[in-house]
Amino acid sequence: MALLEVRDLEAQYGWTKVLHGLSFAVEEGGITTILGANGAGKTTTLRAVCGMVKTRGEVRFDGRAIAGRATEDLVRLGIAHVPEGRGTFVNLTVEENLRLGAYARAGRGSLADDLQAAYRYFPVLAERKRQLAGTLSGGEQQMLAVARGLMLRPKLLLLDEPSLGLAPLVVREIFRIVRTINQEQRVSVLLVEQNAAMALRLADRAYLMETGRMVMSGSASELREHDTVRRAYLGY
Amino acid sequence: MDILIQQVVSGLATGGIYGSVALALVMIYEATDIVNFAQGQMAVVSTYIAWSLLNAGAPYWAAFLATLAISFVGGLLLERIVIRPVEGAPVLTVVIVCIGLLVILNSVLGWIYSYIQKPFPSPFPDRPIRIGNVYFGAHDVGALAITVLVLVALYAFFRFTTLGLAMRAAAQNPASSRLCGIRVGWMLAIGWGLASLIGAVAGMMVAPIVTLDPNMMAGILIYAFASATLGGFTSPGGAVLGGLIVGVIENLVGTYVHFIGTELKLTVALAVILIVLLVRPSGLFGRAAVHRV
Amino acid sequence: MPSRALRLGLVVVLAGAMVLPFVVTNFRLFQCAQVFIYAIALLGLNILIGYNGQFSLGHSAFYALGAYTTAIMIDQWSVPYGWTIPVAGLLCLIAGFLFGIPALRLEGLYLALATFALALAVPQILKYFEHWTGGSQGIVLSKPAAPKGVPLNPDQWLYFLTLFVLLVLLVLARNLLAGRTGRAIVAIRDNPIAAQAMGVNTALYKSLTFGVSAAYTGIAGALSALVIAFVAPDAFDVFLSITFLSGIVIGGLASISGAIFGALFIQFVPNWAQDISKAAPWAIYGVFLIGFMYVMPRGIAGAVRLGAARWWRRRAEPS
Amino acid sequence: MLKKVLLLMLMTAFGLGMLAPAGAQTVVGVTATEIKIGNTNPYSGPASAYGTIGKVIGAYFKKVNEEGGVNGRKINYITYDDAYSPPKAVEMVRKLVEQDQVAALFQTLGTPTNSAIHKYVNQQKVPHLFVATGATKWNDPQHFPWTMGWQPNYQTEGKIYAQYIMKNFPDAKIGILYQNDDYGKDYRKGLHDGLGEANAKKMIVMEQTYEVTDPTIDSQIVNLKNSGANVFFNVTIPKFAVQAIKKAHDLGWKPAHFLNNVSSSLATVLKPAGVEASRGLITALYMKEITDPQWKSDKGYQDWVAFMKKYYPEGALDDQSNAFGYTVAHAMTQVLKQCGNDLSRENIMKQAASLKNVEFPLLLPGIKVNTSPTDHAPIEQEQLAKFDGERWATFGELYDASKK
Amino acid sequence: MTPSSEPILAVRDLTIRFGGIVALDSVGFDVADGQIVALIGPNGAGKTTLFNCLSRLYTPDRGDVLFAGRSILGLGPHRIAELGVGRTFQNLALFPTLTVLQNVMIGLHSKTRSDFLSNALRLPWVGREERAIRAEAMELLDFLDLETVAGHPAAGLPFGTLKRVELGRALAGHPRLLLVDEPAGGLNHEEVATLGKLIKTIRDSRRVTILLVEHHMGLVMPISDKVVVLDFGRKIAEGTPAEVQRNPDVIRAYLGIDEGMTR
Repeated sequence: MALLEVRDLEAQYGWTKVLHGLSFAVEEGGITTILGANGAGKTTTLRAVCGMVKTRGEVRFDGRAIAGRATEDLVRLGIAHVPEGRGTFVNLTVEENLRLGAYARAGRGSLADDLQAAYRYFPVLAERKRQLAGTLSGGEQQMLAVARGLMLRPKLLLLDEPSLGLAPLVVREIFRIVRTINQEQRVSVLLVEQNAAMALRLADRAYLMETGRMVMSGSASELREHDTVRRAYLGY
Repeated sequence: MDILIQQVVSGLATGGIYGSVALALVMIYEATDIVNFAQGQMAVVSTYIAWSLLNAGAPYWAAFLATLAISFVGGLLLERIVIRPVEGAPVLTVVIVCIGLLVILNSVLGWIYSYIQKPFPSPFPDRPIRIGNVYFGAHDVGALAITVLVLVALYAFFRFTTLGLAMRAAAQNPASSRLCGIRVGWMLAIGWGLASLIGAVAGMMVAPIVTLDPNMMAGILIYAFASATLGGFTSPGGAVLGGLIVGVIENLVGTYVHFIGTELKLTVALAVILIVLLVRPSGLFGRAAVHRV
Repeated sequence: MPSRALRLGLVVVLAGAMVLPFVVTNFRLFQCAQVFIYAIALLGLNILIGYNGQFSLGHSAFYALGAYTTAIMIDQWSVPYGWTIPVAGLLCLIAGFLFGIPALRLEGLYLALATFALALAVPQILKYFEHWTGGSQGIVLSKPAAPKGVPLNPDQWLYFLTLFVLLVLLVLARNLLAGRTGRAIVAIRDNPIAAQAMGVNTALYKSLTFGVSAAYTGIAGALSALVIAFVAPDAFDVFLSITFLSGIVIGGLASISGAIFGALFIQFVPNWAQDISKAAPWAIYGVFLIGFMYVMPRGIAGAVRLGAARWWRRRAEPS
Repeated sequence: MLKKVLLLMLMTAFGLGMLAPAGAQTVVGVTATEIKIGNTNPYSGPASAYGTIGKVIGAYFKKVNEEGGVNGRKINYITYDDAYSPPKAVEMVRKLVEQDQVAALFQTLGTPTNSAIHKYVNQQKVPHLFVATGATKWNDPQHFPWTMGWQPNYQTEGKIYAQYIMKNFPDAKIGILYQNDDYGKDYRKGLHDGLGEANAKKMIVMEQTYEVTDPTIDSQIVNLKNSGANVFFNVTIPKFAVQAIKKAHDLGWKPAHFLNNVSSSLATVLKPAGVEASRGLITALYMKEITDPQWKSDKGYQDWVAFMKKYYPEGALDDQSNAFGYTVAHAMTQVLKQCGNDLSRENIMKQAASLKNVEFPLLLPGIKVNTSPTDHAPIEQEQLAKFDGERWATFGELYDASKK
Repeated sequence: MTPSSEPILAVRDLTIRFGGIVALDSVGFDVADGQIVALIGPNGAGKTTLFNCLSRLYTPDRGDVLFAGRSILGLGPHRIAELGVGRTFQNLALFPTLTVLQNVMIGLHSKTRSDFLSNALRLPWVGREERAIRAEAMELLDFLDLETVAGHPAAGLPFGTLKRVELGRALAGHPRLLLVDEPAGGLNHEEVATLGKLIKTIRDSRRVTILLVEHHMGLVMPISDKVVVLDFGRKIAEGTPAEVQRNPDVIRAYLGIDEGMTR
């Protein structure tokens, strides 16, 4: 069953239309990735799902229509969005950042347990928990951003370019953790990524996006074998 | 020596006033990221509310608490009604709206209550405390204590409560806060409510000293700005300390630097602040903004 | 934006401005001169805040410096008034530049508050140097008459004088902002570090911009001393700075026409406010302030620009 | 292209300038049924507390009009907001003179604002009557024949205290606290002049100033006390007067305390400062202090209260400004009455300058208004009074500045 | 391409501390004229800090930076562009309210000279200079395929496009040395290949030496003449791409054990 289902989604910034009737789905428990060239509208798609831009079309989450609802309400339904550029609170400590991640689910489950879990996935954060987030390196900030998303105990995790600006080793580390999380916590993941090789290896389902439309979809391995994708995204 | 101590003491008393208003300013800056020029005027409104309650025969502390409650709700509503339409507009637009609010409140108060100053009671004894040759106004001491109390309460609130944390987050990074499920608009409104509440405390502590009139806070607000700047706009404790420092410096300069005397005392106080800022551009206790390239 | 329509509009406005002095009363001319003066001051402030991103709540200080320069030169040394205007401008340029140097270290809020302190200190300082400034009594001047042979009464003459100065300064500002310097000024506002990396000497540019801005405001102050024929410390309190700030925000930040819209606002809206209610004119004024910001959060110039863009869009693609 | 157009327009402009109308009339602002009187007051801005004067005057003229007006004419009272700003005052006064064409200006308020229009109104030859400020310069008929003051000026009052001090405290050590503006400095100068150079040097041990924007004046009082002064000349506006009285008391400083007339209100100064602290204060009065219980049954006071209730119900009954405006409006009405049917500006000025021993209901008994072409200071008498814990008890003789 | 004997850029013993953390620890390397040199390393290794030292935004505690044989540490940051060092920024540092064209025109700031006075008076030569600036900026936009967005404000364009605008802006100053910080961010494989070609073209046709910070090995390896690897503020390797890829320290700290090439 699809956890997230998007049909005919349109969105615009000012006078420029960015999404032109987009449809896709994220399976429950799976990892879905959206590939696409620079400027294809991938980031906008995630923002549209979260109610951060004005949209038209249908978005269903967990069987409920959610299009047009406020971002903060969607978060309460269990959608955690780790935005491009990470969106850390640079003037708050690492632990405060994590506590904020759990803000919308206040009451459900123990905060301490979740902090423990986050620190287990990302041991480096435990070392830095009293430090201001602004003093972390890029990789650590990305980990913090993912960890903050996890604190929500989300059903769906939206990851926007987690590899951006990160060293290969760190990218692999983060992807490894995302997979672990997906398996251990049964969190579904929607991943937008330039690093197609990594993304396709991680995901079980993939979409290819061009100028605001989905032009191809299939299982990750299917796309990996596809000529166009190979040439443009994988380079062999 | 006595006069030095007496001047320091009276400087601390005046500085306590500056500090309490500065605290409200810093508070709203922390919680909403704007400097509210109407802050002082809101405090005056609160004080008039207290005055009306007292005049209607309410006992002091009942009126005090009622005023705090009314001020909190009032600040909250002001944000929701007046500020909300310009949420997301350029900072200066919000500043102008605050100035508009300032003149409206001032004018309406004058209209309702007239500009005649009104005596306002102090909850503390009238008789000064005398130690040696130095006199402490009982009200001054009490007011300072209450300011410190508010400060501690605030610190605890922002440091240890989830709501306090969420408010700080909302002010710093609204977009990310939304992604954490924080209702940013309401956080701002609560910030206004709290600042208004602190302003009410400041107003009720100031009014017995300077008497109540619609322009009561005009002069004080200037010093409060100076204090908050000196202490650092991001540090509530710094604001209070900044107030005390400004109060004392001003008195000592006025007393001991004769060619300046009292005529240029404000100018000197401002110059001191300017110098401090040049050495520490974010004030004594302020946090430097994080810059990343 | 079609520049032909714009130019035509400009010519019409200018023609109107030329004929105006002969069809309206002297009092109205006096008001117009005030508007021109405010427009000059706002233009200066807008260059600093709108274009360069440096906040100032202290421009009443430069306005005062300009006004007192003119007043003292005329009153104490009997200098012909015409000379005092460039001197006031120059003096404010230097003062602004010098103030701009320490201001470099301050950002946003702190700069605003440092300049606020300047505005607060100025009336006190003016009173302190009583020998020059006449203390709190101020200095009374004579209203300058038109030069011999020019058949204009003093109000008409001052109208043309202020209009002329405004036009010159408008053109200079437009030129400045349109070229290499203007781009650098805006670049500093948008991203100071990148501007530096492009070779912009941000320290120098910021200080110079501060100076230019102060010079504009100082010239406005000098003209106001002539038009009001009186200076006193009370005329230059921090409220004036706040009025200027309101003027540029209402008029429209980072726009040249915004200075004129803003000047019209700060000159006339308080008058309307008191026509509506004498009981609480400030309340009405406040409502105007807030109302304008609600309807036009980017100022009048911003709204005009948006409106024009919409109109052209609609005309361009009739659907 | 643009330049040519500009040049052409300039030339036409100058051409038109030749045709500009010239000439003026003499009887302005008067019709068969009304006379226009202009006023500016600070209804907004930092000095808006004084705005009530402009309002109570309006209320009084309304009363006059309801009672039939003056010599059959209604008073059309036009008042504008000057926000206590000199430029705004110039604008508004020009509007009154040029646009509204008022017959006379009356009770324009404030020293800086009136200074700004002083020259203009005299050039325009518009009566500029009973200006609401205590500065001395309004009484200068030789240079400014169209301007006339109203209340006793601050310098005179300072002199009164000086004389009293010299007589009663030959060994006085005087400490002065004054507001750092023309108001404070006038008082200070009056005291200095009254003492004479030698005495002033000997007696004055400390002078302290404050700014109207200062929140408190504690520091100044501490210094004054410490100077060893046994006479305290307190030149402060009500807000600071309360603080000064209280603080001196709190510090256990008990000098002979002279409080300027500006802050003589029982309700808003002495009572808030504390009756005990205020006992023994000395001030100079020319009006009945309306919150002083001794006037409760005074007819003038009762009439005023009745007037307030009927015509200006929102006005505060403990605000001396409302009594002030009421009284000065009386005087204006008196001038207009004296004018008869000749309401030319010249005659208005002439009549204003020929008030002879006129008494008004809220002036202290015995205080008479006198003017002449060489005397543009209507009220020059004052009487000292001491606060006895309940009321201002006048004592000594009436002091008359015009007789010195 | 024969690199001249004297390096155009020489970094000597560069050390900088922030608080207690040593961000750069005695780093030294040369960049020969006409080379493309890549600077790689984990996040937080000090690559951007090094860039900031080179463009004088930071002042090192120890060491020296020689550009064309001359120390630049005594110069203010704005003088660096005049000397002929251009740069781009990792997280974009464009002027958002200005158009793409204006952004690039500002890149010419260091090569032009009209000032406050001459601009305000619009002296005749200022007009000529202004036209020249515009023409050159347009030419650059053409070169970078950006002419369609010339009039668009920088804010709101896609990340990858903005990266190219930054490149154009940096090139406008006619740099002899170009510091490029993560140009491949937000690009897919095909786009990265194009970018690689572009960088080479820039080097060859504009005679610019290039120092590159990049994580994308697909970009770095094919085009670099030399690769310098930083880790925890120290240089751990330096050499040709092939040498560096084989270096065990580099693999451990940065590339990871397997599939070093993919990214």
